[in-house]
Amino acid sequence: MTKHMLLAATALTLTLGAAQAETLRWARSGDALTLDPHAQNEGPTLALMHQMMEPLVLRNPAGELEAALATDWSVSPDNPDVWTFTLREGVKFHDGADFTAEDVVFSINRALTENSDMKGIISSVASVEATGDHEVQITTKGPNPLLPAALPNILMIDKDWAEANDTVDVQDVEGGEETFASQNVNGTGPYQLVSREADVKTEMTVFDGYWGADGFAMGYSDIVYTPIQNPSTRMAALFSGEVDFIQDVPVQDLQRIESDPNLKIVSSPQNRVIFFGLNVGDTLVNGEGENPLADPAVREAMNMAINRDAIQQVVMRGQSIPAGVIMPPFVNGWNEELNTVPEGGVEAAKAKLEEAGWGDGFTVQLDCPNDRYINDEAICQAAVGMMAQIGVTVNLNAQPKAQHFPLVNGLESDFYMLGWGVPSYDSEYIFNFLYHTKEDLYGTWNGTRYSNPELDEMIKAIAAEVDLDKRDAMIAEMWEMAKSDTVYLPIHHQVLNWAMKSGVGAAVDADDQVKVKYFTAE
Amino acid sequence: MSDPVLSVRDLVVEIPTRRGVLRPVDGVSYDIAAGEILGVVGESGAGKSMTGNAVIGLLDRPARITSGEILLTGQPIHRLQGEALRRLRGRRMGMIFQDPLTSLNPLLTVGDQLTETILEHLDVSPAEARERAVAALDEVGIPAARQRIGSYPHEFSGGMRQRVVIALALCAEPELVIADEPTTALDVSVQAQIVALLKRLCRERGVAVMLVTHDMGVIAEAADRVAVMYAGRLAELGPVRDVVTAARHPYTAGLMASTPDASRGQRRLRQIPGAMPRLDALPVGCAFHPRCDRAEPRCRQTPGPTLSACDGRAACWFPLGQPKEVLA
Amino acid sequence: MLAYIIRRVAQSILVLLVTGFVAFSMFSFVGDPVENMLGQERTQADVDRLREQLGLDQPFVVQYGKFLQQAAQGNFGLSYRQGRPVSDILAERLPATLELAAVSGLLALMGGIGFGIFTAIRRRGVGANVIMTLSLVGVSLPTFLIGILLIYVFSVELGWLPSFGRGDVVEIGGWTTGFLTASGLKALVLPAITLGLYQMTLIMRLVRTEMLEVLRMDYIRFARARGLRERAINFRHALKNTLVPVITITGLQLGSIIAFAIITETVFQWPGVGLLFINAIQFVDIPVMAAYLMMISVMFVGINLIVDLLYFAIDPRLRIDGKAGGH
Amino acid sequence: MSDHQAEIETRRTPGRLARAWDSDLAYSFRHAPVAMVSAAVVLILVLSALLAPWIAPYDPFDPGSLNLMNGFTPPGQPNAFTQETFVLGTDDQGRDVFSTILFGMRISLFVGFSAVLLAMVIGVVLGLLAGYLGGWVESVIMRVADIQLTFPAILVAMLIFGIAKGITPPAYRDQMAIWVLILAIGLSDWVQFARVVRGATLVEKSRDYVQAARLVGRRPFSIMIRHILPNVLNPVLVIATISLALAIIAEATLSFLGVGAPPTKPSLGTLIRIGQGFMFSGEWWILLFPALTLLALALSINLLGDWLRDALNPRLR
Repeated sequence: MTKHMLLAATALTLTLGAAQAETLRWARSGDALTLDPHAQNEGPTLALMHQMMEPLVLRNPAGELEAALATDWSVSPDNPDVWTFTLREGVKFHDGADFTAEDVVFSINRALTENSDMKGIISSVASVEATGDHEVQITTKGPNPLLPAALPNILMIDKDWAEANDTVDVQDVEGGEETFASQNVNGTGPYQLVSREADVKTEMTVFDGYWGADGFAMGYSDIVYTPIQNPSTRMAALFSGEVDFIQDVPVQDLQRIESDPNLKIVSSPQNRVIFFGLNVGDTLVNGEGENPLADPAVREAMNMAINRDAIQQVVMRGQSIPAGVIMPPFVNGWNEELNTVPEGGVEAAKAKLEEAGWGDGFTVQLDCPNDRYINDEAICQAAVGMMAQIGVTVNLNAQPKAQHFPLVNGLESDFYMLGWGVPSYDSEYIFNFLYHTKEDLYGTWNGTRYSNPELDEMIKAIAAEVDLDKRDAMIAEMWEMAKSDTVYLPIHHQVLNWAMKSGVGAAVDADDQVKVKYFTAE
Repeated sequence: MSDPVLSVRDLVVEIPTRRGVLRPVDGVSYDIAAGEILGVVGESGAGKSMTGNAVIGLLDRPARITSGEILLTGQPIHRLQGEALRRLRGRRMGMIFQDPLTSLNPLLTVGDQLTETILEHLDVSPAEARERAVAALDEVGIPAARQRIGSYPHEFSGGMRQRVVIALALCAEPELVIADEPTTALDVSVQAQIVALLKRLCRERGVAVMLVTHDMGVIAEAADRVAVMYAGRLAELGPVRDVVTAARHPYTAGLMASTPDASRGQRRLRQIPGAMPRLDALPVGCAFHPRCDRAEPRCRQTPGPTLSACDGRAACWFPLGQPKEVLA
Repeated sequence: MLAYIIRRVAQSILVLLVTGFVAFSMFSFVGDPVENMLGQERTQADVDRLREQLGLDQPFVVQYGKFLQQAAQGNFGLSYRQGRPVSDILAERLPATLELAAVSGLLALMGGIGFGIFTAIRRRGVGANVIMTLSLVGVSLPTFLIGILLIYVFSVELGWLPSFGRGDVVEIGGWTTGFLTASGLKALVLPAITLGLYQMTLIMRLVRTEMLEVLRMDYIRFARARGLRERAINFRHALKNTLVPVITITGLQLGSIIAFAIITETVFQWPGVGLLFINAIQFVDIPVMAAYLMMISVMFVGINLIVDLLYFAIDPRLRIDGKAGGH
Repeated sequence: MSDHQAEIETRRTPGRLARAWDSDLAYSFRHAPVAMVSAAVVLILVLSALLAPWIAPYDPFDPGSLNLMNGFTPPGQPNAFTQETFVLGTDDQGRDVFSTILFGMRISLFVGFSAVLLAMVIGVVLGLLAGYLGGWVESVIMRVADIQLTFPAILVAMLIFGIAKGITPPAYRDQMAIWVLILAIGLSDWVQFARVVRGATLVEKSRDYVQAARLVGRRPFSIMIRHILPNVLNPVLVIATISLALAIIAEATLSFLGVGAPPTKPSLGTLIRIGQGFMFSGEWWILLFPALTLLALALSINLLGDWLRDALNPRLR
C-alpha cells in the first residue's frame, strides 16, 4: 500500500512541476556538532549551517566571492583600515524579523567573543558599527586587503532572537549549560529547520520568505541530512537508493558509481593540500644522535624519493593532483612553476643521501592520522615503502586524529602528515600558520621547528601591505625561500568527489561546502 | 496356570564396539509370576542391570536386543518401539532406580511428578490424580502425605525419597516392577525398611518384582527365587532357600561364602580369587573357569552349558553336589 | 536474602568506582579533546584557556573526583562534541540501543534455545549436525563483516531492507520507538540479526551441552521408565533443568550484546549509545565516554544481580538454604 | 592370577604410540570425518603460517620490496603497469595477497595462541588458588571473575589497549600493538579456565588422600596439583580450542575498532578491515581471500573444538 501511495505522490509531483516538493536526501560521514554558527569552525557544522544561515559575503561553488547579505563592500579611500558594507534590504529571518545592521554588529561581535571558534578567522577586525539601518562599518587592526575573503563563514543571527532566548554567549563549556542556539536556528538562509536529532537526522524545508527565492536554482523544497559514518554503509545507502547525494566518497568506489546509469560523480580540486612535515631541529624526538633531517640535502633526497605519480594512480586512483608546493592551486601566490616536483627518483635520491653522508640510511618514525584525510593511512604506508627504497627505515605510527594532532602541535614528531586548506584563498594564511617560527599567535601549526627570521619578517610585512602588486611580488619571493628549504614534503592536492543520483544537479565546491540553493533537481 | 507376568526367553543383548561385538546379556531365560519377587544377583558388569533395562526397553545406544524374546503376560514386547513401548512403561511395568537422590527431578514437586505420571496413564481427572498421588505417598509410608505432596525432592531424606520413587513406580498400578539396586545407595538402617516395603507392596498388590542387586543379604531377605548372573549368563536359578543353602554352581557357592549374612555359619569369609573378566576379553570355554577351583580341561575348551541344557538350576559342567559325570 | 542483596549492591558500587577509575586513567591516552574543539586558526593561548576551563590541566585523579562528585548529583556534564548535557544525549540514544538489544537478545534466546533443544534431542541427526556446523559460520567471521555482507545482499543487491538508521520512529513520553512503524521494524531486521547471531550460536551450544548432560540424568531415565511422553520429558523435565545455567550465561551475555552493539551500530549507523561511544572516542569526548562506561557498568552489575535473583526463582533448592546463588 | 589373565594383561600393553592411536579419542577421531577434515585444514593453515617466510613468494612486511605500482592487480592477471602476475592478486599497497595472508595468519595465530595461553595460565593459577585456599582469597578471585564475565571482552580489550598505548613510547607502538592485543584478549578470557580448575580443585581437596596428607601435617598442595591437572586437562583443552577461535575473531573485531594489528604488519583481521573498503569497488580479492582464510581457520578450529568436547565427555559417548 505504501508503495502505491508513494507512486501516487510521485505522479502528483511530476504534474505540479519540477521545483516543488522535491526532497534531497543527503549523507556524509559526520554530523554538524552544533547549530550555533559561531561555536565550531568545522566543515560539516558550517556546511549544514550554510543551508539555514548566511554570511555577508558568500563564496559560490565557483570559488568566487558573491554578494549575500551585503550587496556591496568597499574599503574607505581615506583609511585602509575602514570597510563599509551595504546590506541587502527586505531580508527576513525565519521568524519573520527584519535583517538590519544591528544584527550584523551583534553577529560579528558574537563571533569575536572568547568562546567563539570563529574569532581566529576575523582576528583582524577591531570593531564593527552600524552606520545606518542597512550599512555597517568594519574597522581592522591595520590594513587588511583580504577582509571580505575572511567573511564567508561568519554567519548572521538575529540579535533580538538571541537576546530573547538568552543565547547571546557562544557556548559555555565551563558552566555546563546547553545554549539555546546550539539546538535552534533563526537565520536568513534558504531553508529552515524542521527537526533535528543530533547524529541521526536533520530535516529542513524551504523558507518561504527567502530573499533569493527567484535568484537561485532552488531545486529542492526539503532536505533530509543524515550522517553515515561507515564508508561501506554510506555507499550501500547510495547504491540502494536510500539517499540521493553523498559527500566523502571513497575513491575506490568512484568507478562503480560512474558505471551505474542512475548515479553520477561531480568532482573538483579541493582546497586542501596533503604533505609531510619534517623536524629540522638539532635532535630527533624519537631516536638518538644527530638529526639527519636537519640537513636540507637529506630532506631534498626524501622529497625526491616520494613517487607522487604512483600515489596518485594507485592509492588515490587518479583522484589527486601531485603537488610540488603546499598550496592549493587557486590560492593567491600560486604558479605552475612552484608546483614542479623534484626529478630524479630513487637513484638520484640515493645519490643525494650518499652525498650528504647518510648513505647507510637512518631510522625515523612517521606519525600519521588514520581518520582525517582521504586514504591518509594508505598514503603513509606507501611512503614507508618509498623511503625504504632509499635506505631510510620508517616506523609508521598511524592513529586517530585526536592523538595525532597533539603530537604535531606539541613538537613531538619528527616526521608527520598534515593537510591544509586555505579558507582565505591567500598565501599569507599558509605562511602565518605553517612557516613562521612557532609563537603564540604565529606558526601555531608549524611542527617542524623551522625558524627563518627573514621569512618571519616578510610574513608580518605582507599582512600590512596594501599595494597588491607589491604584495604579490613579496609572496613570490617568500615561496622561493620556503621551497628551497624543503621543510615540508608536498604530496598532492585532494580532489573532491560528490556522488549523487543522476537527477541531482550539483556543482562541487572546493571547500566541500554544500549549498543546496544552487542545486537543481530533475 | 496362566502365563507368568514376565517371561524372558534366551535374551541376548549385544553392544557393537570397535573391539568386536560384546554380549553383556547372553542367552538369559527366566519367568516371574504375579506376587513373586525374583532376585537377580551378580557382580557389577554381570549383566543384571542390562537385563532389567532390556525388559523395560531402556537400553542405551548402541546396546540392543539381538535375539530371544520378552513376554509380558504372554505378549511379546521386545520388538515394541516408541509410542507402543511408552504406553507400557509406567502403566504395566514400573522401574525403581538405585539412587533416590538423582532419580527425582529437583525442580518439580513430588506431587507434580506423581500426578503427571498418573494422568499420563490413567483416565482420571486432575483432582482425582492428586487424590491418588496422596494415596500413593501414604501407601509407601510417607507421613502427612497430603501436606508433603507440594514438597520438592530435596526436602525429603534419602529413605523417604526412595519411598517416593517407589510410589512413582507403582502409582499407575503396573503388573511388573523392576527394582534396580533399590537399596544400594541407602543407609543400612533404611535398607531393611525399603526391602520390607517392597515385599509388602508385592504381596498386597500381586505385583511381579524383579529385584536387581549385588547384595545377597537383600536377596535372602526379600526374594522368592534367585537368579545368579556371571559375565552375561545365568549361572544359577532356583528358589532362594535352595540356592542359599545348597548352591550348585561353584560361582554361587563362592558368592555365598563371601557374603557374611548369607553364610551365617562361623566359617571365615572366603574370597573368590581373581575378578570377573571384561566382556571384551572373555576366556575360551566356561567364563568362570579361570577362577574355578573345580575347573577341568572341558571347562577350558567348551563354553559352559546353558541352564536349560542342564537341570534348569546351575549352568555348570560339574555342578556341586552332583556326580561329576552327570552331564558328561 | 535481604542481607545478600545489600552485600551485592555494596559490591556493585565498588565495581562502579573501580571501573570509573580505570576508565579515567584511560582517557588521558585517547587523545586531546582540545584539538577537536578548536578550529584551525586557534592560538596556543586558546588551547591553554580551554584546557583550563575543562579542568584538563589537572591530574586525572582530581578529574575523576570532580566527575564522581557531579555524577552523584546526576550531572554528567556537557558533551565536548555537542555542547549538550550528557544525560540528555544518553536518554535520547538509549531507546535505540535497548530496542535493538532487546530484539536481538530475544532472537538469540529463542533461536538459541530452540535450536539447542533440537540439536540435543536429535544429536545424531543430519539436521542437527547441519545446524551445528552452520551456526559456527556465524562465530567464525567478525561481526562487522557479517553486517556489511548482510547490507550488501539485502540492501544493495536485493533492495529489501534499509542499510542504515532506525527508519521512522514514534515518540512516546520521551522514549522513541521503532516498533510502531513499518520502516522502523524493517530497519531493525539486519542489525538485530547481525547482533543476535553470535549470541544465538553461543546460547544454542550452551543449551545443547546442558541438555545433553541433563538427558543423561537418572531422573530423565526415570521419567522415561514411567512412560512419560517425549515432549513432556524434553520440555517439562529436561529443559527446565537446563535453564538454570543457561539463564546465568545468557544474562551475562546481555552485557555482551550491549557491548557488541558498538560494532553493529557503527556498521548500520544505528543511532544508539554504542555509536555515540565510538563518536565520543574519536572526538575524545570525555564526559560522554565516562558516562557511557558508568551506565554500562551499572547495567551489567544490575544484570548480574537480576540473574542471581532469577536463580532463586527457578531453583527451589536455593530458596531453602538461602545461600548465595549458583557459585 | 591364572595364566589367561596374565596373557590378557601382556596383550594389552602395546607401545605408547600404538596406544595413543588405539585410544578412544583417536578412535572417535578416525570415525568423525568432519573432525578429520577440520584437523587437516587447521594443520595446513598452521603449517603454512609457520613456514610463511619460506613458502610465501614475497615478504609483505618489508616495505622496501613493495612496488606501489603493483597495487590492485587482479588474481592471476598481469598488472597493467608492471606486467607482474600474482596468484591471488595484490592489495592497495601492491602487496601480494597470498603472501600477506600467510604472514597475516602468522600474526593472527600468534595472537590467538598467546592470548589463550595467557588466559590459561592466569585461569589455572587463580582457579587453583581459589579452590585450594578458599576463604577470602576465593571470594575475591571469584568476585573478580564475575565482574570480568559481565564486562564484555571487547570493552576490556579497548580499555587495556587505550592504557597500554598511552604508556608505551611511540617508537615501540608498532611492535607493542600485538603484545597489547594478546594481553587484552588474554585478560578478558581467563574466567572459564579458572572456574573449571576451581571446581576440580574443590573436588580433589575433599578426597581422602588429601585429607590424610593434611592430618599427618604434610603440605598436600603438590600432591593435589599432580591429581588435579590430569583431571582438568580435558575440559581445559576443550575451552582452549574454542577460545583460540574466539581470540582470533576477537582480534579481527578489535581491528575494526582501530585497535588491531598495524596496517604495515597486518593480521587477518586487519586485512579484512582494509578489504571491506573494497566491497563495492570490484577489487573483491582483497576482501574475499583473507575472509575465506579466516573463516576456514576459525571454522575448523571451532569444529575441532566441538568434536573434542563431545569426544572427551565420557558421558556423551
